[in-house]
Amino acid sequence: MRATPLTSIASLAAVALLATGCGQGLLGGGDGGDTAKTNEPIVLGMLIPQSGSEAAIGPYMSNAAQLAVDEINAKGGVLGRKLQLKTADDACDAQSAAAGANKLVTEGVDVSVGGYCSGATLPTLPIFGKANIPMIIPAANSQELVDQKLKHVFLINGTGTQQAAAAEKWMTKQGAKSVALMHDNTSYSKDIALRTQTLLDAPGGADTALIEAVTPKESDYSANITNVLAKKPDFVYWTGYFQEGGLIARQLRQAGYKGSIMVGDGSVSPKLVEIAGPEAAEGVYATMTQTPDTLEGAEGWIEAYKKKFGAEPGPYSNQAYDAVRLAAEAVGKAGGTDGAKVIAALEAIDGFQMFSGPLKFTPEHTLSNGGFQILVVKDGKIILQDSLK
Amino acid sequence: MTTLLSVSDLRLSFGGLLAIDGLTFSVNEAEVVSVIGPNGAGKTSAFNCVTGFYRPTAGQIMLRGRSLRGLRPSAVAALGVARTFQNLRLFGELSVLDNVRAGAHLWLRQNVLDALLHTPRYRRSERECTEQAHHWLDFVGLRGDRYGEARHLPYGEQRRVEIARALARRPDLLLLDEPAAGLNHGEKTELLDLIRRIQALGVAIVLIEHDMGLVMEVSERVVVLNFGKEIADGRPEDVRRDPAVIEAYLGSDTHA
Amino acid sequence: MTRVPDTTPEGAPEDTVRSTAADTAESTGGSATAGAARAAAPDEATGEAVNETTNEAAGPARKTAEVRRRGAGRPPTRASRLLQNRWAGLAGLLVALLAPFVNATPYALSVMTSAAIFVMLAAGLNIVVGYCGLLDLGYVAFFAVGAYTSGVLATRLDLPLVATVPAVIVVTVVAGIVIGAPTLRLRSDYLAIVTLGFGEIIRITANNLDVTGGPSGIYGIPGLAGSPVAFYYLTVVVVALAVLGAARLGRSRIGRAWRFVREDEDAAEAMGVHTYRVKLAAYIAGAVWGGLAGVLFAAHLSAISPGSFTFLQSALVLMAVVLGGMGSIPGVVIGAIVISILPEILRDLADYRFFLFGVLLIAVMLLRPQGLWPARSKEVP
Amino acid sequence: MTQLIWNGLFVGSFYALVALGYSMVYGIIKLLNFAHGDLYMLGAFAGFAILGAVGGVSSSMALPVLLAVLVVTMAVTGLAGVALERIAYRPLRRAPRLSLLITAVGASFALEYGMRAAAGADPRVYPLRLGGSSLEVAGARLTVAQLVLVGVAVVLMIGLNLLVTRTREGRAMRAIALDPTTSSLMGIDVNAVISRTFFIGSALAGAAGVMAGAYYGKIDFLMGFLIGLKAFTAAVIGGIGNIPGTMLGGLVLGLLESFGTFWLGGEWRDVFAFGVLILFLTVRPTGLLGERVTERV
Repeated sequence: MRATPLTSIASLAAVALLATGCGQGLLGGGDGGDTAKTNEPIVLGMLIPQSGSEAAIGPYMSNAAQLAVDEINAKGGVLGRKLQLKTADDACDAQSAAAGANKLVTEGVDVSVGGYCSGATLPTLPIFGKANIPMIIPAANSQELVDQKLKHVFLINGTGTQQAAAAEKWMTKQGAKSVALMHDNTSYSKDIALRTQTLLDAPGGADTALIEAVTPKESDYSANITNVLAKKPDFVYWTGYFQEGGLIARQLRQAGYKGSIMVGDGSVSPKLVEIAGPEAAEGVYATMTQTPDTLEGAEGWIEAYKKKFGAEPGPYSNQAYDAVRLAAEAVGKAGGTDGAKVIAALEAIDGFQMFSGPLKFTPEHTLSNGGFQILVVKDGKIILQDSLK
Repeated sequence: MTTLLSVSDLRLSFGGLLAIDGLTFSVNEAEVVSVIGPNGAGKTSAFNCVTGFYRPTAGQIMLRGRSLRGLRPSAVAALGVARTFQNLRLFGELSVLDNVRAGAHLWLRQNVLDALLHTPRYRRSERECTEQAHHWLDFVGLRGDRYGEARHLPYGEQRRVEIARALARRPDLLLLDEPAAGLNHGEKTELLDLIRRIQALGVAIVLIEHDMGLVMEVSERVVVLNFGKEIADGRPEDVRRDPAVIEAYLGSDTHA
Repeated sequence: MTRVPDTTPEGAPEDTVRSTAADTAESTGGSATAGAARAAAPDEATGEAVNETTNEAAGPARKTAEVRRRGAGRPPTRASRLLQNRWAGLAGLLVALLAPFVNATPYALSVMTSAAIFVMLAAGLNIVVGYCGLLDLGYVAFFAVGAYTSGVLATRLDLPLVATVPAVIVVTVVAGIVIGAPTLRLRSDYLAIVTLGFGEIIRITANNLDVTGGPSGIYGIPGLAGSPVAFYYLTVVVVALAVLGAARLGRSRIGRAWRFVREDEDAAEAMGVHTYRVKLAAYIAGAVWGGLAGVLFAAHLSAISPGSFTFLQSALVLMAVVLGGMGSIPGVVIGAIVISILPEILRDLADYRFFLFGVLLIAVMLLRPQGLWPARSKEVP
Repeated sequence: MTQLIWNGLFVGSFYALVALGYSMVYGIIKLLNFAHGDLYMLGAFAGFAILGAVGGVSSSMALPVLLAVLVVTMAVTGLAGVALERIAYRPLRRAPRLSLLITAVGASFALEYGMRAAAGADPRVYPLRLGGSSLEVAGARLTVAQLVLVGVAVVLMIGLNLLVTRTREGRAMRAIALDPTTSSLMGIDVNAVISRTFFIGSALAGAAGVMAGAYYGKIDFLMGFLIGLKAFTAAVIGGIGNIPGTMLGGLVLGLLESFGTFWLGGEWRDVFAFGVLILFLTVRPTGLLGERVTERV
């Protein structure tokens, strides 16, 4: 009887150890180095939320990345080698992310093309860094990611500053006087809101009436909306995601709000229109990098995506797609998967065509041009309103 | 004979209901005093007042000249009062020994660092604690398994453990709440002997008991309560003859 | 405090007194083997001094007392003594120390380090829930307080992480008092919700304040050891000491007092246990354990954010304690390992990962309702 | 001001509906049913599936159709609750109380991620929505849909209260809550009563799920988690196990959130709500309507 628990520890430990492979102990051969992998596929690793509160986002990104991988492989791959995508769940949680990143490192990933939640992406930076793996981060874009000036970290999402600038420009152009900023208290969303506030509070133009934080994943935002409406704004800018964005747009209209509504790039999804309902969504503006819808020559992309996955692409689908393409480009230019060479190739890239426009990294490794435009919901479709050129 | 415990004009009310209405009695060192009365007379409430579980509405409770009113039960215990409960309150899922070790809580000399580092002092005090526990279990004559869980002992044995636990506290005053309830004849005889042996240790005992035979046998004095009021206080043979007591209580009791 | 009697009360039957004295004499002298066994394994079950082998030499009076003492109890077998917690503990430690020789990939090390930290959390919560019976649904608050305290101090003041440990201990003790003092008088259900509330308050506050880095948290926290392997070993040693410490507390005066409170607060009070202080002590001990685990966590991940300190985390730690067996140190360690490693083992199932995790939890509990390795109150004489 | 109160009451009535199941289950078997919020989620998805099966409905028929869906969904989630109790809770009734917590969390994971596997991680949108016109009452803007939903919630709660206080069934439930052993000695079929309690509690959660789906429109597999937490909180505020207290607790929590948002802003709302709750419980440790438990010494 007493032996049962003992055996259970032993077997559990054994399972835990064996589950991750053998011959990789301290006395074993180590990770084998980078020798002669010329015929093996180039492995791209992608950390995305597949469980937890942000689980809805993961598939948008992994699907689009897979689409890019398949397209490139169909054209013969890179340097004669195929691409292979490995995803890992970060659950938008630091600890899961660290485990996931280490798993990808262990599995021999050559370039990381994931990263969605800033809080979960931060702890993965040193993990990939130590393994000399370049990171092309498609979605997470908080300033902290580049503050450490790590050589291997590249952001290809527009930054909060760029998005805020676009938002401010459009609101001023629309003659807004009093703006309510709503965010969901995550780093991404709060960052855009605060940066927009800074721009608005500069002399002239519109002013910030209030900043209102909501709790994500709830259904009823009437209390927040009451706060917003009490300040009688003529422009409401929501910087969070579409789940809440749709509800907020709907509940704003239900509460009798007549002014303009604008949403950030995390809210640009057909689901936004669905959740808000066609009437409430009509006329909602969005700040967004160029999307397949608005980019010439990319009409086929959405079709291809839909055909493959039976669903519309969502937030960060295009960035994830671009991250894979960019990784392939850089590996091709570098002539191999050596980390330092790929990083150098990424830094040297100039004019690579992405959804957000031609790419050139700033010294900080962010986009030199966010390429933000203004979209609008018209007849239930999200279309280009103003390219802000 | 010096007075150990003196309770004067104790009153306790729950809402509007007077549970104790002016109770006065005292207990001398090493004396056995019984508190008797019909069910609901306020006996256990009085115990709870003395031991700090209830806050009396009025009155004084002094132990060796020190007021016990307003003290929490553990503070009362620290002053040398131990008790048992009417419905056994053993730590059922702990071993019998651990139950009795609880009595050692107040005098055990060890601190957290001793425990973390297993200092000689820790070992010594643990050893002493265990020896004391065995000693008191021997003293109350426990026959059952003392290493197993307390709840697995037969009822009578659990009663003994509870008394051993209280004794391990090394009290000056021991309050026993119906210790004979549910015991068979033989066990009652042993209890009688046990009470006498406890008294011989110099411990004063206050006993709540329905078994008049036991009460008359061991008590030096008897206090009678009825409806929260004290109706008699005196030597057993005097109380037995008190007309008020006979009417209120003994008159209806076949033991009398 | 008038007097705390300290001598064997007079008038006790003579033979009992004598036998007690004999016990003392023999067990202090002890047989060589018994003494050695005690010295070799300091974390033995109860600090039990009465050793059965020493009784052989006793006179007839002692013999009868011994028979009476043992009573209906089954004499312990050699096997059951061999499998006492200390051996299991050593075996577990050995497995933990040898594991990197089997697999030292970054992934395995990361998972095992996380598991070890989780073990420490569970050992801390076990003090509160397992020993003292206080249902705490916000335990992760202390974890967060520890992680943030060390993280903020280390990054803002450029301190090495070790130097923040005293501050972490002070802050978590204060947090334990602040959270515990007003709430420990509450009944268990209310205590549960209040602790849950405090857990949420701490997380939201960390999310809203600037000093804690807001929603993205703190990054660039220095590590405690150079390589992941070194850090893993450091973690294992610290966690092993923490587990041993929790076990020793559990077997001491205060540990027994915790269990008395858990079993019956009134009876404990009547025995002179100041239940409120004892509960607060459990709370503070749990807080310190959680806080120190937080330091390891911060060092392990180098970046912390409010997302790591959600209610779900509290629930998971609680699950580790209950799954293993409340109040049982080996149980809690196993429970923590299962809860932290199982999702990693199931990682490749992707979409079905947490579904299966849930189903397995139910299945395990149905098979072993008392926990994987329940606490036992039966003492080994 | 009236708007704040109305907002709080409306949200609070959802909390109350979900909290009732929590409270009943807790009252009767002392189980923190972590999976309860997921029954709310299950209800929302069941309603979604039924509406999808029914096909297009004209908006004039929306209300009667939704009511019919509500009733069917209540039956479905009620049965799911019964099944949950049978599989995950009943076998453990004699185990330590917290063992049930494990199976409850396990069931919660299984329901959430089972639904994720079945319906995907993407949020779904109800095909039929309660929109409707809004009207001004005493300075507060409210919609007809809101009034209807609050009406339904009130009817359900009154019905439940009548059931518990006036019927044999209710007496049996209260008896088991007080003392299951004695109740079974008195001839009460404890298992059957517990099953029915789960049925009723789960059905109410399912009803709340459908109502949330029809009103807010968006449903997803994790939607039950937060509301489960809040329902638990509401149940405790009200005095857990106490039905009118629980209803009151839900409304109070809704009001606390509404006013907390107004006074301190959305980011401090939960801090405010929990802070008030903690202060309140330290002053009145038995909840709003909970009985003062006299010490039994």
